[in-house]
Amino acid sequence: MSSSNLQLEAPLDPAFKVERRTATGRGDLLEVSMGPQHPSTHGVFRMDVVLDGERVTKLKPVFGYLHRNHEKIAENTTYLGSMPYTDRLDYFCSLTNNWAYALTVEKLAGLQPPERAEYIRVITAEFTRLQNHVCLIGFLLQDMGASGTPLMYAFREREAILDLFESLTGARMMCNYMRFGGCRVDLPSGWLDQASKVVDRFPRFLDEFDRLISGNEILAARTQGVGVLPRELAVSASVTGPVLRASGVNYDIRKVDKYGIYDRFSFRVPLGDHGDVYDRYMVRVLEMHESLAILKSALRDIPPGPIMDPKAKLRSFKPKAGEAYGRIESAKGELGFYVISDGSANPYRYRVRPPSLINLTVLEDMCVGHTVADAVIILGSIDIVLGEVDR
Amino acid sequence: MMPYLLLSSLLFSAGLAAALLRRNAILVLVGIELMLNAANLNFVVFWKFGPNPESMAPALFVLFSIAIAAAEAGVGLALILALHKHFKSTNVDDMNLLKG
Amino acid sequence: MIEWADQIFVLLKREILLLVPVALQPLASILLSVGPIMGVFATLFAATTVLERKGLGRIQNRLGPNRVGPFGLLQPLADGIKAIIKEDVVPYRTDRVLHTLAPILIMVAALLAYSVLPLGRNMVALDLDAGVLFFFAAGATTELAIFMAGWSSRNKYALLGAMRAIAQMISYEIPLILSTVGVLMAAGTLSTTGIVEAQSGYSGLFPNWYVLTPWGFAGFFLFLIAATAEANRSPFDLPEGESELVAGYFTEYSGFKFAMFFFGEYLGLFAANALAITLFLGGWNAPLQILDWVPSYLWFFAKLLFLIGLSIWVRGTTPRLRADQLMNFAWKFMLPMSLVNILASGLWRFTGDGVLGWLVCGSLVAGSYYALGLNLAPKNAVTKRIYRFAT
Amino acid sequence: MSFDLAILALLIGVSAIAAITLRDLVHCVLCLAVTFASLAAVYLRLGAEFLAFSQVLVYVGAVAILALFVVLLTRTGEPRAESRFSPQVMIPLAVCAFVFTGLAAAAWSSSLKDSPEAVGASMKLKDVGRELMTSYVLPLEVLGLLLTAALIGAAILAKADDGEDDEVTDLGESQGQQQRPMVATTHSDPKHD
Amino acid sequence: MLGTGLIKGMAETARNFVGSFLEEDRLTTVEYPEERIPAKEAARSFPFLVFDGDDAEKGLRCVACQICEKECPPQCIFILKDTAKKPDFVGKMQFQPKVFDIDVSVCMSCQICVEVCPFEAIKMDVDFELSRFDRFEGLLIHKDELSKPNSYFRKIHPTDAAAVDANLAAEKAKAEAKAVADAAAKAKAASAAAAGLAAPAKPAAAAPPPPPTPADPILKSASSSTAGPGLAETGSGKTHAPAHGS
Repeated sequence: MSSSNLQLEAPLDPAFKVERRTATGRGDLLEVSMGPQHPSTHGVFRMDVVLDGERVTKLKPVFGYLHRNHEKIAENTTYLGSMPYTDRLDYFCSLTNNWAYALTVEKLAGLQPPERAEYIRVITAEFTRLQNHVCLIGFLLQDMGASGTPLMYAFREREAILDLFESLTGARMMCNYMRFGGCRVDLPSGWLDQASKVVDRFPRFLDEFDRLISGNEILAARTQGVGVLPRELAVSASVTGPVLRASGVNYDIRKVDKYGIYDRFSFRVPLGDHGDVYDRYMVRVLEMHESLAILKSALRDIPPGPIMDPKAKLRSFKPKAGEAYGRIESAKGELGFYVISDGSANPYRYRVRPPSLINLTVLEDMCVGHTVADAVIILGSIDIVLGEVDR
Repeated sequence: MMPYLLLSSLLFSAGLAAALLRRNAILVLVGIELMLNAANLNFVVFWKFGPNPESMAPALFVLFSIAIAAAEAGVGLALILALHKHFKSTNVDDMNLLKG
Repeated sequence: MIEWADQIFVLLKREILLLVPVALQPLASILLSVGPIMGVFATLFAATTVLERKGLGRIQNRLGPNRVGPFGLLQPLADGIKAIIKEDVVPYRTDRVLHTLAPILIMVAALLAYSVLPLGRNMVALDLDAGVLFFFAAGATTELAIFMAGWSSRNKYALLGAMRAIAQMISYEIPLILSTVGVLMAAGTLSTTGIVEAQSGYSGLFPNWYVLTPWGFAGFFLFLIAATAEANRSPFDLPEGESELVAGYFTEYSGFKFAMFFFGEYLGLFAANALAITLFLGGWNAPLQILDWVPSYLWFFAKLLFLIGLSIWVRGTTPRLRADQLMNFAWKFMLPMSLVNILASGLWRFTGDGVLGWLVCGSLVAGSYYALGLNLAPKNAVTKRIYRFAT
Repeated sequence: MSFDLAILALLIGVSAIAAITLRDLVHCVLCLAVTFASLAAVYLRLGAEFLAFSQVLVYVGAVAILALFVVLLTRTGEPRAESRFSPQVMIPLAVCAFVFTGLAAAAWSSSLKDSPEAVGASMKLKDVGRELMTSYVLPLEVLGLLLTAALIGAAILAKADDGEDDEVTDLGESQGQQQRPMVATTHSDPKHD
Repeated sequence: MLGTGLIKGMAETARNFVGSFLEEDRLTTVEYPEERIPAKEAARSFPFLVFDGDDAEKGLRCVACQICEKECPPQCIFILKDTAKKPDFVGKMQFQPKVFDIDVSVCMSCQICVEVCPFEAIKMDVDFELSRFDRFEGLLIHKDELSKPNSYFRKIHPTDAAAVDANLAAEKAKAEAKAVADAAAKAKAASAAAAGLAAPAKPAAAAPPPPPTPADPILKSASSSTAGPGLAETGSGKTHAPAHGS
């Protein structure tokens, strides 16, 4: 990734130094270990926080409780065998994980998915983004203590999308759908109509959510100016995804790499100017609107045809020796896979670039100086999934 | 009225004992509060058993006393906090410097 | 007949008392007052838990509990049995005496308040000259109970929760008491029955309730907000905010003690709502003169259910405030607002309840509401944010 | 002396003694709250309703809570062992005993000793209010002023050190300071010291 | 003004409260044990083994080739080959599994075994209610429990099953045709060769063993009852036409 990919409005300040807010060292400090069993750490994640009263003076993220050795397992199974494991990285977005991995291996093996498969990939990926953002917003508001209402509305919409996934791939979350050189099965009959119906109905939910919460004074008070991530820090910590864009950096891999067929769709990339929790929330809401636009045109334009590259084969798949890095814009940021092949049936080296983990590295910088309650929503606004952080 | 007066004497002496014996500033304050309460009790008792129970003056005295005690406790505890910040202790024996 | 239906419980008590030997009559009288109060409000508590869960469920587009009994109506019974038979886990280092005393004290304090609440015409357990003051004095002791619970648990979350709870309760006690001052001035008494009687009668179509005056209207909402904060209900539920502090001061409680906390909390809520009814909503009085024939206690409970429903509705809608915002709201909005309200109620006395009174007091209250809202605004109100889009 | 008064007196005596002798400061303050509440009950018994409720509201609801807060905020590790029965202690104790006997003797010799209880007398709230607003209006105003002053003073005192050791320290440097164990919650186990 | 957002939000929750009684699509909850969402056709839970006919032992399509065992990412399949062979649906002698275990506590329902199986022998079930009292032995599912008839497969995945049946039928037809041709060629060769010398070898090598006859009626009935008429046509037509050739 060259830095020219980043589209900044103004050049980064070379003299920028990460300035850590510090709290006063006065009074008794309280060390609280939040997690691994804590209602709002989104899984088995631990934050060792040092509190001065309610203010966070120090925060140490501790992860690894969900480490499942994904990368080493992948090096010891066939290429196809790690496809279902990628489902379990970010278990909200199994389809985009599939895509990122398939993209990498296709690069390695020189496969080209047919056009229909590319369309299916875009459609499923955008649906995945929708349901991920919907859930994230629900969780974020749940962390703010909204006693479940936004979360339940979010899950109501997610249900419709998961139904689509189930009728296409057979599973609601662990889809295991994409294959090197295409997709596993073709769309069942009537699927496109059903999908269009979901897309048409979705704005109703967005409006409802907007009325319910976007104008809420408490939400504004809780999120505006909280957990500001400066642009320079975001870039130098290689934060990606909505978190980066909320800080005002125009960097969306769908635009930068134009992988798949994203260059055929016209969509906009929302950017925030403040980089606080509210911006991260709003950028996601606006991204959902853009995703809907992509979905609409993709569902309209999808051509008939085969869904697998005829060169692709399932069994005894051995790409020629070489290396490849494939990346996509997943709902959480840049999801990359780096695979080295030595010509055998197993990858020689396999590595995931998980957006959740890398976005999590700036957690302390965002949290210090804020209260515990803020730390919880800042963590929520980063959008982490522990399956991906710990791998 | 004798039991009441004995009770208030007991309260007063207990408060005095706390103020004199305990070395913790908070407990000294607790003792002072006890003594104040003993005085309040006396006011009420003398109003009830005194020659003119129709007068509201004792009640008002007690009322004022309660209010002032609240103020006193607030300021006293704030003082203790400030001292604790400085001396890192609430033991009155440690506060042996005139200069802060 | 109407008279008889209205006074049936009073007459019943008198009849039963006559059967008891004279020496035991005071004791029997106490029992006959306390027993029904505890029974009725325990039942109301049970009903409210179902109502709340079903109401919240419907607000969230869920069904709510519907497994135990018809429509899930026996759910509280199941919950109660579960709470009783559950193991009472007491952490090793707790201060056992205080740990056990705290839930009892919280219940006692909540129940004490009921002794001065008039549940119907002539239906008050203890008609004190300073009834309102008694109510607040009883309420003040819950703070002690909460402190005992939080401190004796030896748990950092519990301690933080207790500290938050106490700070919150002390801060909101001031507007809570000040918002009643207008009513006390207008009624000229602190006796709860006296206040209700001052609101009986009708002027034209409308009843003489204090809520139907500008200062009473503002006072009613100030009281409700402060009472919500006192009862630690959403959006002021941060002492037990589960996303931050697990369960706040009752983190280390389980089984029956936990149920007692729960019970005590709801009793506090009912008591505060009942006082709001007494002070502002005309107590047992019927809203329309032609509905006067309905027994008074039915009106009281109808109003109580209405307020409970309101608090469930609010709970289903709002996120939670942060601790410092909560304090800001108390000191920068609630306190000045209630002071202005006292002034308005004083002016009302001189301007009378004609057009002039409405104009003067109404504009005073509305103006200060607007101004104080603006005062909170620079930090808290939604600043209309513009989002840029990159294409 | 009736039965209920005996119970109240016992409660007040025991809790007052406990409040000044217990080791754990939190227990002391909680016992103090019990004393205050029982005193309120005594006021109630004497027909001073208003005073009783004010007592509970102010002492139990505010002063005791405030004291508890301060206890928590000023905890610095294990409470130091106080030698309670050294010879040095005997002098203050004697002073207290002397004061008690003096007070008791004074009460005993009072001319009002056998005066009857004014049965009907009770503090009507209306009368209290009228007195407050007429003959005692000046003290009331002064009291208001005093309370305001106390409020401001307490706030300033509690924040007093702010300007001085409020140095903005980098987190890396201040680590040594921060590794101080959390003291507000570490509880000294009474059994072990 | 302060509070407008809150009031808007409360109006929204009130709308949802009322809407949950009036609008069907708001309530997504399904009261599970009594009310079930019909399984989607593509739905999958855990693998099972398909057998033709009504004899699980005889009709089992699995030939113990162990590809699925090798490809299974979490390695939850355990296969032990039987030494004896048995004829498969085209009549070729094949191995069969002596032991075929799937540990469903390990299985992650990825469907890779289904995809790699060249014999259409393993398919995904839709039954998800697998709770057992023993979580180790109980969740290790053995061959007899795993084997389910083709009719069941048709019931749960009709489209898939139709395609599979068509495939198999085509393959079988091809095999039959080949066998007939082979037999003819063999006969010709045999008649051309000396009559007495090769006589004992002939029946074993040339004559294909009879196909699993009991399968046919079941196949017919299942296909005509559960699947649509088109399916029945393809199923019965293609499966049976050459079946009795020998």
